[in-house]
Amino acid sequence: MRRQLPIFIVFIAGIFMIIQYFIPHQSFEFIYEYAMDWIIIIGIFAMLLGLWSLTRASVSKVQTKAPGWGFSVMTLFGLALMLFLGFYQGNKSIAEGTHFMDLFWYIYTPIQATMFSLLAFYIASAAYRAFKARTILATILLVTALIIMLRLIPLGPISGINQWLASWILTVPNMAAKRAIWIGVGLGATATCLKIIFGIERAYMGKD
Amino acid sequence: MELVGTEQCSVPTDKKMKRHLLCKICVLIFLLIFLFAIDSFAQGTETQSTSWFNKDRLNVLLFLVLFFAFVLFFINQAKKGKSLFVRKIPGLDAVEEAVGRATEMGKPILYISGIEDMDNIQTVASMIILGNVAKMVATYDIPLLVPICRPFVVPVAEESVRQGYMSAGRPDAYKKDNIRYISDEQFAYTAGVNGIMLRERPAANLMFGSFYAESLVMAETGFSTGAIQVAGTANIHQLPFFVVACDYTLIGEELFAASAYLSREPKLLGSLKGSDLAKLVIIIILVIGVILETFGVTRFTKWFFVQ
Amino acid sequence: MNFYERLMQLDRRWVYLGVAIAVTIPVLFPFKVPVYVTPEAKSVYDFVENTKPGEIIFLAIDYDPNAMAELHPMAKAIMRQCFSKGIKLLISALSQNGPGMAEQLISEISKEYNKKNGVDYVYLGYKPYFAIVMLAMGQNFRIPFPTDYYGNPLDSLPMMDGVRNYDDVKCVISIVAGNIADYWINYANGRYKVKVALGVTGVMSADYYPFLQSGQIFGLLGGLKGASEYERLTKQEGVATEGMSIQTVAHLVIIGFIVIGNIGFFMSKKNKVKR
Amino acid sequence: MVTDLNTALWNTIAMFLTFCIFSFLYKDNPFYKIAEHIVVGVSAGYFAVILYWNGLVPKLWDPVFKQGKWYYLIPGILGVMMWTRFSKKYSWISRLSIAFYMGIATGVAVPLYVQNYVIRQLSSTMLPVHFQNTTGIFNLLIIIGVLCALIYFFFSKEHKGAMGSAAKVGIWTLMVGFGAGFGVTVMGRVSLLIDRVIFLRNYFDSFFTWFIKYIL
Repeated sequence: MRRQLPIFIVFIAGIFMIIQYFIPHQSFEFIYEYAMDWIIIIGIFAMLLGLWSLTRASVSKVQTKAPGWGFSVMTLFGLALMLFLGFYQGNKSIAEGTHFMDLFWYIYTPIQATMFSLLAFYIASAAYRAFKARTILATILLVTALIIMLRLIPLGPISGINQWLASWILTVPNMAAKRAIWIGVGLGATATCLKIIFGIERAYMGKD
Repeated sequence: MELVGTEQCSVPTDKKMKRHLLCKICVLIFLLIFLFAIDSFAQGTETQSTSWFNKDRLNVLLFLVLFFAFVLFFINQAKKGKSLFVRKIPGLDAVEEAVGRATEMGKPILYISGIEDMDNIQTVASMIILGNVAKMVATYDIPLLVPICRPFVVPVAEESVRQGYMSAGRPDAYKKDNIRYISDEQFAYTAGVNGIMLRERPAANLMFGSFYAESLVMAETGFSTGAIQVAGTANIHQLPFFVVACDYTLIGEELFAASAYLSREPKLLGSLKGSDLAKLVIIIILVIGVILETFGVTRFTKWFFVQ
Repeated sequence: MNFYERLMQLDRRWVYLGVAIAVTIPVLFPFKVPVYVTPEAKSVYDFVENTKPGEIIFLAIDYDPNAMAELHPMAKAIMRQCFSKGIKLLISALSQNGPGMAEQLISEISKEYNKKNGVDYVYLGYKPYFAIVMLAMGQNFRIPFPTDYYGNPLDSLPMMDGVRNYDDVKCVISIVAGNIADYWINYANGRYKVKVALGVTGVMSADYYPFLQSGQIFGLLGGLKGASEYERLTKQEGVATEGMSIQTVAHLVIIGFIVIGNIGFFMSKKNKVKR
Repeated sequence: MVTDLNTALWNTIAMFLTFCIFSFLYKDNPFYKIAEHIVVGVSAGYFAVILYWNGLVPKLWDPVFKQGKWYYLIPGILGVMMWTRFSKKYSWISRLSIAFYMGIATGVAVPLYVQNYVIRQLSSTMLPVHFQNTTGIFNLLIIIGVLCALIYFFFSKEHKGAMGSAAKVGIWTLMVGFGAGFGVTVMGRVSLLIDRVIFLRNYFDSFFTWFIKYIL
């Protein structure tokens, strides 16, 4: 039962949700919305597993005095502080202007935004390293990227031509590439789903 | 159950039968409650339709039935022992190479499964690949680090890795602590992963799943540590960055083909064959559609239009 | 290692330094670069220019604060153009974290032109499930939005007098990050035949050219570049124009590094052949 | 920007953390580690709190206790069953919740993938081909590109002969797509950096104004 029941549930739930797509009847619409809520609710409860995993890893680092354990204390402190601030005033804790939101705006946001902005540097270093005309494929990659990037630079009379070329690349070969990838992804993803629903692929569920 | 493993049957058969019956009854009761709930509570929905079939979606249904048939047919063929050819996919051969190199160097392997939850099929595919990688890694005593972005992925990753180790006959080598939740937030997660790359110095970074802007941050940091990097995603907007910054990249569908390729299990290879046949059908339909469209017949194209 | 080989294998930190300088200097010492105006931006501008005073344009502010850097300048430029021409605006914000930001933007720009809520513009605000909202607005704006953002019933607002659905607005201009754009095309344009123009982030812009070609949208502004083109057209030089000068320098630097890398690559290959 | 001491202090912290992250570009260092570990803790806490108030309360608590939708207890119970993973003995129970989740998720995905990724792309590629103007010729190029790239994705045939050449054209098309994708993205990424640099400029701007006004 421990092994069969989950496989059975996946099958029933999966087939049911596929069928639901073709039936516009209001009760099926209702099932769809209800089922989406299931996923959300189960996902929320899983948060505790995540927090536990994070806490356990950090605490064990501190306990064993592993190198850099002091930093793990900061993680634990940040986590505990956020949880405390987020709950101690009930549902008013997350309103604008609370300490909870202060931490969000002045600690979390700047770090997040700066991490994101590192991409400007990385995109340059990746381009420098990889865009060398070593092979045909690399050359194609290099030339198209250059044409598209030059779009932004005022080139005087050439601007118009480059602009046209760039938009041709975007609308013709780029479009073709995307569509082909999408079709392939659609088939691959559908096949993967089918394998899950029919229980052909089941290792993710464990089996003892 | 067809997968290789160390399955034990300790429960006597008649007891098992009873359990089966019990479970079926449970499901039945559950479904009854479910249907009852639908009947009495379906009033609050946005649409108030009472029709039982959406004709606009007939095309999807037909395609789906065809695709089901293809996949199941080839899986059956494979079960019968027909050998199936699969072309080389360099990105997937590189996974084995990467594991080999990490073993030689005695360094860990880092497996990143993207930043989306289990309801994204790429994450599902990634978990399946993770199981296969775990199986490869298990025989050598090197750690497999799996930092995770979504809490719900944690239990699934744990089961996949454990299953992989068990299939390789090394359940003792499985370490739960190596599968760590980091943060739901994209860039907090990225910061954490960067930390792992720099401090634990994995010899191989495997990135399979649904990635967004963090792809390049991770790939560049990984490059700077000198790790061999194999990536795969179906998110088109991130593919250019993986192609540029990683040693090997699985493009789109190749990600979904990975589990069949790595495990070489006939049944999974059968599904690959099925999806190839579907592609052939698509190509034929496309050519027909283009010809008809060229001669001004638009009904065929219109029939494929889905709302 | 000879000079060319070294050129090919610069430490990545030199590249970082290059980018840092390229971005910092124009921020500290601003200058202007000329902007090439694309036809897809011009057609949005022309459409608004040809709209008569008193007519209504539907402006959808469908992005979150994290896309502000790219999309705010666009929204500002379009609002300024409309207000200065006396065109009325019907504004919605269908992105979950966007409505507060949109409200700030609207009150800022409307103050500049001394425009009144309910008379010169109406801010509808946010409702979840944007696809359903768009479809419902095809019937009547009052179905998803019985009241405006501030809680006034739509019927009590003079501007909304006789304005029922998309038929009563000249076009929909959606400034958007994310897949909401697809729904404007498929639902608002596809089903209700209202004209749609999009302002999207730079990354998204490539995906929407086909819709331009097929005529499903009549204009497209892409990222900061699109915003700066629009600022240029409306002769109000703002953040985007400043940003574009930085963009230009940064792009030049990146292209420069690519060229350096290739020179190194070819020259060292040549040298090897000689030897 | 600096209006009161409180905001000034917070902005200083934000500025400090911004530099901490930038310092990573040079190399890994204690400052980066500080920022990294703080943000991991803070963001995990933030998400837990937000999931509780904006997820659990409106999705589970309110329907069950305020709107009387008792049937929302079922996913609630399944959610609690996830917690059996803390125990070795009962952890198999959590598999039932995982099964429901996976079943629903994959079931919902199947028709959507077929619709959006396969059929919709297929129908929009069925374009008329003619030689009267550029559009017709471009249509032909798009169709050839799609066909060749699809052939590249064939797994069960060796890429040899005609198929090999088609697959080659296919991978070229893909590469053009990737190059274009790369080029288009640069602008967005630079915008992000500009945003941070402007933040720092404004910070130091107001800092020096304040410094001159009160200290000198």
